Amino acid sequence: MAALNSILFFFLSALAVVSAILMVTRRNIVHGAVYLITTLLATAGIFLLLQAEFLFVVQVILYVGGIMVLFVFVIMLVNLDVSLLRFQFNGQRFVAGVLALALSAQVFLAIWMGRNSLHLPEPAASIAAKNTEAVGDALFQRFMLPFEIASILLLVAMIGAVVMAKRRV
Amino acid sequence: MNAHPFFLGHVWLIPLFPLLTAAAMLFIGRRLNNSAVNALCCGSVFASFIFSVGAFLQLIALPSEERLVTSVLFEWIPALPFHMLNGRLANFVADFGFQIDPLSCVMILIVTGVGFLIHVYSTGYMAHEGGYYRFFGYLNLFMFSMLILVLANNLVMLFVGWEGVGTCSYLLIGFYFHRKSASDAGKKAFIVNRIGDAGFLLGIFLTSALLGTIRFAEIGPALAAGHFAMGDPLLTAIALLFFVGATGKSAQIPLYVWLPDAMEGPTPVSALIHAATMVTAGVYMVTRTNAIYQLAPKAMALVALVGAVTALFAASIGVVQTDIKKVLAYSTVSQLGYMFLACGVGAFTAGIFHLMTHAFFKGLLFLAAGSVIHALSGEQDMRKMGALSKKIPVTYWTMLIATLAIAGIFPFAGFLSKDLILGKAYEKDALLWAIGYFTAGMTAFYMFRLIFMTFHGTSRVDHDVEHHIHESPKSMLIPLLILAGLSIAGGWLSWPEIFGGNSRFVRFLEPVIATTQLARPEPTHGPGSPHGEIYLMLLSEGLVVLGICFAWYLYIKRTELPGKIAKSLGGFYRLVYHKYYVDQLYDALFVNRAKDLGLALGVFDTTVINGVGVNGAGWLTRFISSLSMWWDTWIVDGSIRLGSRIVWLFSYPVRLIQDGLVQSYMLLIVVGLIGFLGYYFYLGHHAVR
Amino acid sequence: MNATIPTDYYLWLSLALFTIGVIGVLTRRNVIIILMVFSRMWGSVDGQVFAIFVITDAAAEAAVGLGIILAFFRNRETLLADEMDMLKW
Amino acid sequence: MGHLIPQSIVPYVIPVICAVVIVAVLPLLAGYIVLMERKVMADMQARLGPMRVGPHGLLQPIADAVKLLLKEDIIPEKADLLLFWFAPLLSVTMALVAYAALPIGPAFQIADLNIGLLFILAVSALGIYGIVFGGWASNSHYSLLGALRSAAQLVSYETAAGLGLISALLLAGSLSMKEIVMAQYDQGVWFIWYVPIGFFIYLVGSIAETNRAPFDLPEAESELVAGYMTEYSGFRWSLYFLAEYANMIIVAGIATTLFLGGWLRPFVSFHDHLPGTSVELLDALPSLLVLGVALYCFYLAPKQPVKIQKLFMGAVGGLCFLLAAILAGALFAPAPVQQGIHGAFWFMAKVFGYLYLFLWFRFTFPRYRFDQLMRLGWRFLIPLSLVNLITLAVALLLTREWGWNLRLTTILSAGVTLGVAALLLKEDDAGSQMQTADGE
Repeated sequence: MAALNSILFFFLSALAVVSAILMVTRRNIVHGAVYLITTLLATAGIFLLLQAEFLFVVQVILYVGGIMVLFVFVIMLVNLDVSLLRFQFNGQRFVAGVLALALSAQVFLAIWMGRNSLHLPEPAASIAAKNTEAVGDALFQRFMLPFEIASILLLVAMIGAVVMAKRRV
Repeated sequence: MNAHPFFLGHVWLIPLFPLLTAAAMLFIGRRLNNSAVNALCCGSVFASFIFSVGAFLQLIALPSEERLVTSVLFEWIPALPFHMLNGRLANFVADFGFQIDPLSCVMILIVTGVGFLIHVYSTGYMAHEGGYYRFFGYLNLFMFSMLILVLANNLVMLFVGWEGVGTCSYLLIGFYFHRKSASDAGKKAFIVNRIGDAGFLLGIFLTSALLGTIRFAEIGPALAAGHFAMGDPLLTAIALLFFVGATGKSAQIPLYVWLPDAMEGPTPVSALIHAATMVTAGVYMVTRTNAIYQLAPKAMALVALVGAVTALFAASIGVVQTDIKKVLAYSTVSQLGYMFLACGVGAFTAGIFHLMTHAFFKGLLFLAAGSVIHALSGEQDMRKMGALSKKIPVTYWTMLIATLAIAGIFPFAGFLSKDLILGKAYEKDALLWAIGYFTAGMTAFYMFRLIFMTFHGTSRVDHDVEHHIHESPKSMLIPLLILAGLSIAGGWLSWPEIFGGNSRFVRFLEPVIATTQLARPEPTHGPGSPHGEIYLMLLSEGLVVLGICFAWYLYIKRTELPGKIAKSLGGFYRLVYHKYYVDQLYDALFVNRAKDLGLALGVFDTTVINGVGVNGAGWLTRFISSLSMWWDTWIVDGSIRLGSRIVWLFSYPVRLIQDGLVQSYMLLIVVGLIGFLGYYFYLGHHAVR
Repeated sequence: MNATIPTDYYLWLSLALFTIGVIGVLTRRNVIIILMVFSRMWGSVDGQVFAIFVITDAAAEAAVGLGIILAFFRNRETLLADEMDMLKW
Repeated sequence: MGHLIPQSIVPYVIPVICAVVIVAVLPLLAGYIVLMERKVMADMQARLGPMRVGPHGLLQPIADAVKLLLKEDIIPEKADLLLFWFAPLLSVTMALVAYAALPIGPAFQIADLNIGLLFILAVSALGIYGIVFGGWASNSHYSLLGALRSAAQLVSYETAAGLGLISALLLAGSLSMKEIVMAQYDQGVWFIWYVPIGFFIYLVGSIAETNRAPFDLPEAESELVAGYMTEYSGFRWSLYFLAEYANMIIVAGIATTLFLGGWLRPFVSFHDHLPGTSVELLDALPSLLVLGVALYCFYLAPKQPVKIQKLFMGAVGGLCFLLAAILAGALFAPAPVQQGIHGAFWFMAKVFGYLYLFLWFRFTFPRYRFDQLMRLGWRFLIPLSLVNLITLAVALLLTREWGWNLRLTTILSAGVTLGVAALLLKEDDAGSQMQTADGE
């Protein structure tokens, strides 16, 4: 069981990282989207491993089933063969790479230094069994205000997207 | 005010009706069809006529001494204190008020009655003209102004009406504005009237300054209170100034020149404005202010003289005119002269009486002439008429009645009024009587010359016109018939006492004539007795018949004679034919001089005002502003530019960072993040220590 | 169960994905890629309720971002981020 | 046997068996649904349909499958090979994965997830990628347009259908498929009677999600040849085909579970027993029905024209007879076995009933135009489902807090929703007229 979990975790992690790298480097956007979907699914799998089933479903429905469909849709709407022929990286790539690595090195250092103090609490059995209800309770009681704010954010985003896409600017 | 009976209390409605329809015509008339225009305009005038009749009936129901009803709607020009000539303080107040007394009552009856008939006539006469609604709009506006004029209770209100009728006269003379002669005639009428109006206005000022009031009802008491002597020079001046105004409006020497030209207007206009109503405004005004005149005998003498001379002078021009309307125009001038003669000899009631009868028969004459012109498709030259009596019989008979009336045949209206004047003149001065007497003969001559040339003899009508000769429509003929009836019977209102009458009309007007008149000196010579009056009448009848016979002889019997006479008279004929060259004289003396003045002023404007004043000022401004500009450009702007340049220089490196690319901003975010984290590491490091 | 997998492993995974995301955002020229990578960066954070909010946020961001891209593409016919420089000055 | 199988694998044995059964049977089932479709179409068009291959065309699906597998596999020259290969696979995989949470009977379920419904929805939503990537990878305009239409349509109707499902969820109070069915058992009534409008919304939404007529715009043959499948042929094409029919069964299964009582028999609260036994009267219904079919087959067998067909028909009758015997025998087996077998029967019967609705609609309604489709989804179904949800929530509140009768409150809720629907239709009518006037 433990071994299976470990194997699954490493497999999914590797899948996520590799497809993330591939996504960033692919010339063809559609391929990039495919790899991103793969990454997201791998992440979802990790959520499932953590017994966060609801999160898994949300990840799949919203990210993969919703947001990425939108992305793919837009990609196909605006797909330009011309852009495939152009160089895919911008002028600041070397500086940017170095800086990004520096940043990640810092974060690495931070995590390394604090790794021993980090551990997830053991989930209570009741929560593990009824994950969805637990999430729902948390959302609608403790995080009620953030939830409402998020819904307003979504509304604003929806209006903004409609305006952006509809008006001839 | 409300105590008065209905019509007397609502006298202000009389001018209101035409005003409303005039406004309607001028604002929305374009959208109305002709029958709607007819209904509105004739209807409104008829309503005024009904109210006038009502007012008249209610007025004569009052006792004779109470026949003065004033209704002030509001105080138009509020009280302004000023010093009178005698140093006392007085208030200048002009009411928007109406006054109805026998005089204005007679006037409104004439104006609305004759006006209504002429309106009806116009619906036929103008039926095929363009600008139908505009014509009726002007006509109604004229009715309004004229009614204001005769109903006004003070001089300023009267002046408003006075100017209003002048304006409408101008508009209607120039009704065919696309014809240059018409618009010129309109302007001429307007400008000539201005001269008279200036005198009138001055008269009003002087009245106000001298008497402290401009209300008619208060002038008499003011005169009485002022203890003015007979022949007071200021009163004489006022009377003369008023008379200047009257000569303008009523076409007397020397300002008569506009009236013949005014015949350019449509014939109903000539009938209504330039025969029946407006031109008599001068007579009305003199009568209205008779209290002043009676204290200024010299002015009265001048009025009488001018009237008499004008009568003779105009009649002599009328003798040789060939345009049918011009003949009638000079005849009008001549008859107006009679009226002033009457006023001048103190017979104001006689003048008004003649005014009324003249309105009937001269209105009829013009309308009949219009009917003739209508029948001849617009022909006005009498030399191209003749033998029309059978073709247009109604017109012929009505016109003949009017001619008999104006010629003074017993018992037509003209005879009664004219003989009343002549009788009074004879009482006053034999010379004036002689002029009037001779003029009466000439009047008979030229009027019958008109009749004979138009209706009798051989036809000289153009061939292509001859086929179209037709009697006018009923809407034109019915007014003719009504006016013919009035021309016969209108004078009987004042049936002379010597014929067993009671001079009711003159008695009716008596209260208006100031009672302040001093005892007149006994006439040096005059009829003295009823028999004398009879003799005078017979004498004038004789002359009139002679004139008619003479006309018949010249224009029916021996048609070649007039040409020979004209040739034998030579220079004198030309002088008369060209109206004594008065127009040319005025042109040379005043009009061209005014034009010269205008040109000179124009030159002055271009050279001095424009050249030195405007351009010089402009140059100066430019010069100063160029200096200012230099300062602005180099000192003010320069300092700002320097500042901005410095800011620009310092901002340039910062600007390089902000290149508009999202990704480089994000790079900067990353740099910032690195810095933050590094700082925290640094802090942590020290904290550990 | 999850005790068998040390907690920091999740963090290492997150860090890796985050780094890849940062590099992608900073270096790719295609705006859609950039937007996609953005989603990736935030997706690397754990925590249930928090994650849900993050996903919500990502949805909103994607909607608006794609709207902007569509509008931009209509006007400029390009998707390259370094040709979008209208924010300058 | 215990020593042959490691202990850690034991919990996975039965699910794996179930999965294998499903993957094996599903293509066959899809083939026979196609046969059913053709037969229904023929019946509605007053003709016979396939009759040659096997008696009454009973072997037609086999023949079709063989034909498809043997066809030449054409790949367009400029296609994106990776995705062209990957897309149909993705499609069919996701369709099959969704079966993991579908309870075909109380016993026959791969995994009873506590988020079962969401799982099915999530996974079946991924099937869209198969269509979109397939359409894009074909490098053909027809395909791309079909794919885009499909994506837009799916996103639009997923919302409405999901909101329709939530109305049933409110009544069930759980996301687990099994518990939803049990909730209907406990309440003794199918949820369709409580939320008919929710069922209607889901019906329309599910038709649109599976790209079936009258919402089959992604593959409208008169406009786009075959939509995203234009460039596919042979085996890949049959995979898409399989995925479509699998998805139809999925949505039918979901509708069955949520609205039609899942594996429960009709009149589930009717418990009269056969006299003298513990067998319930209504439980005898399945075996009797199948027995009728068997007898009909035996009746038809001698009438077949060819001897082999006579034999085959007889064999079919025998099979049905055997099935009837099993169903009857199950009556006397232990309760779990009995419920498992009968539940599977009822579940499949309801699924086929639901699919019959699909077929019926397909041959009844003309195809929508794309803007009409979008308007129906966004301006009618979504507002309607939101209103339905809110009124239903109010109804439940009234029931739980004030003790009103649930029947009454749900009827009130449905009435209010219908009123709003009428209003929406009227508005929509005006809106569409305005739009026509705009010429947009």
